[in-house]
Amino acid sequence: MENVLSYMTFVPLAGMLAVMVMPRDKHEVIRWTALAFTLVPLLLGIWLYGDFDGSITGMQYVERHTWIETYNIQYIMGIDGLSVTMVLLTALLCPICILASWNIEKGVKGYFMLFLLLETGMMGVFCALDFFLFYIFWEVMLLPMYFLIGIWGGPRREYAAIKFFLYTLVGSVLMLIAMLALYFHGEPRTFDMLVLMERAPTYARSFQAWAWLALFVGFAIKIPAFPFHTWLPDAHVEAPTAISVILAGVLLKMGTYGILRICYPIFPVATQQFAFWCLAVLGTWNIVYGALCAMAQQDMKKLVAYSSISHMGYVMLGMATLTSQGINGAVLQMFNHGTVTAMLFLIVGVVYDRAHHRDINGFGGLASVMPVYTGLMTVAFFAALGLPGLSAFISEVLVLLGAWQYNQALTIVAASAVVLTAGYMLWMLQRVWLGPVNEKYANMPDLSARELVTLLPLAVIVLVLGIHPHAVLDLIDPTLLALNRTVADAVVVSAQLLH
Amino acid sequence: MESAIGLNHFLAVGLILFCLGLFCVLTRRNAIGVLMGVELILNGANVNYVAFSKYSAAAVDGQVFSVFVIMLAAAEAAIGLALVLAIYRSFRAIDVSVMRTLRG
Amino acid sequence: MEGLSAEVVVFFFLAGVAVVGACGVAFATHIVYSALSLMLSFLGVAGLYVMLDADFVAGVQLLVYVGGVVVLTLFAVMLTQGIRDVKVSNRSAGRGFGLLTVVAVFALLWRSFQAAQWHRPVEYLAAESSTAAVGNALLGRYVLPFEVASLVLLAVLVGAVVLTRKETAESE
Amino acid sequence: MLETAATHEAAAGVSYALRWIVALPLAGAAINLIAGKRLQDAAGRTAVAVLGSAMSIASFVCVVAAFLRLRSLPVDERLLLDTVSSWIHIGDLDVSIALAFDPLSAVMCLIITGIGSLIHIYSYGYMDEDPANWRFFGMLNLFLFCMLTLILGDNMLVMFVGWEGVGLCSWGLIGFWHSDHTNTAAANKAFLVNRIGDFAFLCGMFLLFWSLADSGKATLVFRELAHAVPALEGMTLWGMGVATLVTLLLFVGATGKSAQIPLYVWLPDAMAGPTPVSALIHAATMVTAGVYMIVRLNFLFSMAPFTMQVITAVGAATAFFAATIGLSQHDIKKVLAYSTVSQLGYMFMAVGVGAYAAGIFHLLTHAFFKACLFLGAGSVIHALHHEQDMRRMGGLRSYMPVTFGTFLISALAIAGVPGFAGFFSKDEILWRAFLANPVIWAVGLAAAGMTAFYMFRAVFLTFAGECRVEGHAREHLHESSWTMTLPLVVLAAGAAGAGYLGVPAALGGANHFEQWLAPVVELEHAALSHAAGGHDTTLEYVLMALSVATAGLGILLAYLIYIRKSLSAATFAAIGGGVPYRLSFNKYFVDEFYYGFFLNGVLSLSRALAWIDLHVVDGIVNGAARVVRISSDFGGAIDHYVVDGLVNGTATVVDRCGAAARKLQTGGINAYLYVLVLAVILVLFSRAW
Repeated sequence: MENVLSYMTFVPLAGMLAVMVMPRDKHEVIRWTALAFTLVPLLLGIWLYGDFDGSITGMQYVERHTWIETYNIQYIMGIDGLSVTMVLLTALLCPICILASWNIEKGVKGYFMLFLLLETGMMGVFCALDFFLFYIFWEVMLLPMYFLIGIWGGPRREYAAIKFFLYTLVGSVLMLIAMLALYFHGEPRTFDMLVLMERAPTYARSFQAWAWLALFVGFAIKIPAFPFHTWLPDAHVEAPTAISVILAGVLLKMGTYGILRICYPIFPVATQQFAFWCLAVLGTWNIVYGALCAMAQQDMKKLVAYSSISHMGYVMLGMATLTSQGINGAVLQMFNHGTVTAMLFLIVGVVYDRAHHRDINGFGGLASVMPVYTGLMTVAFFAALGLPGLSAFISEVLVLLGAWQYNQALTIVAASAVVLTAGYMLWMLQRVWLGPVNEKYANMPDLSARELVTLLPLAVIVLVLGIHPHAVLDLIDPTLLALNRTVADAVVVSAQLLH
Repeated sequence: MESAIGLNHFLAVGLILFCLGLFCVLTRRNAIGVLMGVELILNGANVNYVAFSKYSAAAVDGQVFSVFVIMLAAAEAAIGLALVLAIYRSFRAIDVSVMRTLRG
Repeated sequence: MEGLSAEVVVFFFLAGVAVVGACGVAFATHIVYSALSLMLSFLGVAGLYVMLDADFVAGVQLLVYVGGVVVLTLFAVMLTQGIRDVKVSNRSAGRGFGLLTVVAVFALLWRSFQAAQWHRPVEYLAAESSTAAVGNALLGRYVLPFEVASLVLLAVLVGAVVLTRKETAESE
Repeated sequence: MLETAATHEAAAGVSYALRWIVALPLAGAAINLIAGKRLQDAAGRTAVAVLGSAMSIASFVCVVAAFLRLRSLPVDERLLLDTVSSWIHIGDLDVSIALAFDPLSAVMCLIITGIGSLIHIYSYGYMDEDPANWRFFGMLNLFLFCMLTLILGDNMLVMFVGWEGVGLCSWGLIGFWHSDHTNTAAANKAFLVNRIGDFAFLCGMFLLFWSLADSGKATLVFRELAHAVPALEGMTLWGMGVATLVTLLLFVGATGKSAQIPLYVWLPDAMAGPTPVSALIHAATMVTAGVYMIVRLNFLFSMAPFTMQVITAVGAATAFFAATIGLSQHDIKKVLAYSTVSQLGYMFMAVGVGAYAAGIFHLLTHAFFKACLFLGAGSVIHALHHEQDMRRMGGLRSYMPVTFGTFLISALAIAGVPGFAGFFSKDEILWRAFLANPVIWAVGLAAAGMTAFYMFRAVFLTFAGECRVEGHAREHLHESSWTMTLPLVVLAAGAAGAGYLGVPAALGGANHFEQWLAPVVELEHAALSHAAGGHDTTLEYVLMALSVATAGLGILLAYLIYIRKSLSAATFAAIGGGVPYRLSFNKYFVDEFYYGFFLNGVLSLSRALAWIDLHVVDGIVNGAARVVRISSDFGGAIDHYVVDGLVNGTATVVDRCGAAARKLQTGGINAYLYVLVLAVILVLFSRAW
């Protein structure tokens, strides 16, 4: 199983080819095929979870092949504690999203083909260790996303898709520039991230600063950090449910993942230089701003989208602290947010499927109508507002704990969001699920078995990780500690080099 | 021993086959006839290949190529004839002078 | 003449068969005759291959051409117009101009190969079967083209099926 | 080194399977919340009620067993421990899911599971008409689980799990009848106000943790904290002592949970929940969590005299103001709610002056009599078909004798009539308050007087006089079923007798209660006892007499107004132009102020930001897009007329040529082939010759 990462990445691609040769009107066959091909990475992921050695700080399952010899571009795949969580998250969410897409009726074949391609792109981004390869996967993932929003989206889908595409493209261009700068900056030229990391101490301060900022903007768009976040609500509102889940569950993580994977080890000095303003302050602002904006929304999906912005702020704040609690909390939050927000979007999707609108004030009393649904919704909502005992609490508390050591004032501002988050979550819960039953929806059917299957595993994970967070923390802790140390030591090392 | 039959003899046969095939292609109005001409041309070329293979140091390369050519010829024949059938269906004719439109 | 060796006799016989067959293809008035002549020509060529120590190619020639292509052609002929329909069978046009062109090509090429200085092999290859060598070459140096060829054939297979299937789909 | 070794030895404790205490209610909750609906549909509501109650009672049995085990240990080693598993271990932070059982937790657990079990039984009768019994009993069980986790938690983070968990249950139970928005709004209010407290609590915890980490003793385990906190001495942050800051932040957390000024506003609204919930959560247990937390961390709070003064002041102020509001309310549950706030103020007053044991003692007695009062009120409300306004009650004594009797006993207890439980605990607090500061004592005394008045106002309005019940409810007036009266009787017995657990020395008692708690709070207790300068029993008697007199005065006043009618309530209401009455009746307009100022403020801010986000931030993006589009239009124009002009020119030429060449395109295949062959010939000839 040395090539497990390649299998996980390219099995969905094979699935895409398989779907491609199928007749377009055999919807059931296409759906089941797509599901089967996303289940393979999930099973591999489960195996990987058992096999992965969390105590090693280096890369595991490394595959290394020459790809384009002339430019010294290699095919390098490998994961460490940082990426393994993301790989697992992707592997987990994709089959769930396939199930959530079951009722797509328009262009079924194209939809599932694009979706499978998307999974390949996402997996690749998290596994690639060659910068060029990383970039390729990054772009591969962008394209299907554009079509998935632009074709299967809501009424303003084209606007949203183009906005998403252009925004991300700007980020990609900046990333490309930084990547090429890195490539031409050392001899022998290479895109190998591991080599680039080793060279980190040799990069001059100003070079680090510029490259860091270029990469940061590229990644910040993806997170999305204020003020680059406005594509997110539009994209979420227009995207079909499953795509929202992927968007919030996996794609947003690519931003923070990129910063931790590339900016931190390759530009440690710049990281220390900019961490406060670009990550900590901006992250805190994200938390509070996102929460306040969420409170004012009337559209359920928009509310959840802003809550994503708010929750991703914790990730930024956590990693800026460079404390072991903060950075562990940040990565754990990436995972937890992936599961919790996925649940939230699926939950919104359930009512949207039935009522065909998402106006918060247009419902009421669903709790009396759909008890099972309401039970799972409660788990998701309380997880999102950070109730202790559920997964998100652990990560938020770790982030805030780490942040306190870093900067008390910021922490207090950030922590105040626990009140705001509870506010908008409960307010939405009250307006949609509680209160007198809206006669229009008095006969809404409760969750179908398929919907239950999409929500239940996530709910179980949310509960289990709340009680046993080390199921994830054990994987990531050593890697992140090493990363912390790299950044912390970098200033000392570069100072020594200057003398 | 120097054989009475040399390379040029075989090349001559190949050339004749080629020219007859070419003639066929140029003059036939029947699509199947055109295809048969093409087969002849390919045969002529094949004779050359195999002959060169025998009379050169390049060992069996020529033979291998001829195998590939035969393979392609077969493929071409299959597709070509299938096309002819398809065309016949829409035009009720296989006269190449009748097929003058690119739309079916 | 130092006497017609068996080799010469055989060569000219085989060459004659091939050329006569080819002439039949080119000049026959009925397309079925053309097809049958084609088979004759192929048989002659196959014999020439044997003379050239290319047993394998000869075998392939027999199997594919004689057994496959010609039969296919005959089928096509029958399917398209029926074997008894002689009227529109094998019309040719512009024979004179065609002949002129062909003669020009013939002259040109004849001149070329006569004038050419062929590199003679240092040692004349022993007349032994080269099938093993071809096999090695196909699965050795030429393995990639060989595999690609199989893909092409697959595509042809599928393509032919698609082209033919459409008929039934439409007519029903 | 020796010292740390000794610390560890002292903290070792006895291993004991405490997990069952929390696991049983959790199991009950899990079953009822997941499968309860089917269970109820299949086997009737009795099944779910029995399941819930059984789990609660089983938990109580476990607590009693643990209590007995604890008692069998020598005084200094009274600690049971159960480490369930590790939880979070990152860097300095090492937190386990661990439970600890010491004398303080023992008292709390006995209250929670004991009263909790009674209330489970009571609920069976009270909720007889509700279709969602499964949800009710599931939530009650879940609440027990969370509350026990809060109490048993061996470290602050586990405690915080319970701390917020009870908030969740409180939310779910206040909004139990969720089809009415008044209830859900009250639930949300409770959760949000609690969250504000939790926010401060979290910050306090962080500050404590990192301050200790600076001194190399990072821990959140209570037992270890006791030995670690002296390191905080002399540390400052933002010009304040770290100990002071930590305790202040934690105290803000406590005000949220225990409904003290300024975060008390949620508790009266929380009465929207079913009455058993009000009795269990909003009177006997959850709201006392703040007091418990402070007593649990008494070693820390004792380091911060300023915080202690703040706590005392807030406690006294809350006790007083809540009592004044209680004077004028018509809703029987609102009266009890403000009474709860007021009594919680007493408890804070106690812990504020360092009388931790007295605070817990009052917590205990209060749990009995307030639970009994609430359940009594619930019994009345149930009998009157959810009528809560005391103006439409009256004369129920003859219809509901058991309810009346138990209610009266509890009212006597809360009023501080000698012999009943409240007398001992309240007197202890007042005595200690007097030692600390006579002003605080005076405020407490006034509150005690008011308490006596409004409680007897409630008793007289509800049970005495003529019956003012209207409609068909009057015809069905009857005593409640035994499942409801049995808990009432048990609790009333507690309200009458619980005080004898802690009879002060001045009255010849041994104060068993204080001694029991001594291992937990001994440091401060010893110090204060000495500060009191021996036993000035005369002063104690005088104060006792005064407080009894005040209570008697309150009762007498209520009697005169509501039974004898020799005084008119209107007269009192008119005092000062009616301003005090209206202030009291409208709860000092605090809700309106909070609503208008904070809630509206945040909502306006959020709307403004959302507007900015949509129109400014996104506007810039769309504006940029428009600029690009306009410039591309401009470029497009150039393209069209200049660049494209050239291209079109070329195209025209090509087009003409094409038209000419078109004649060559006959469509005949032979023609093409001729061209092909001739071209080849041409090329070859040119090469050959």
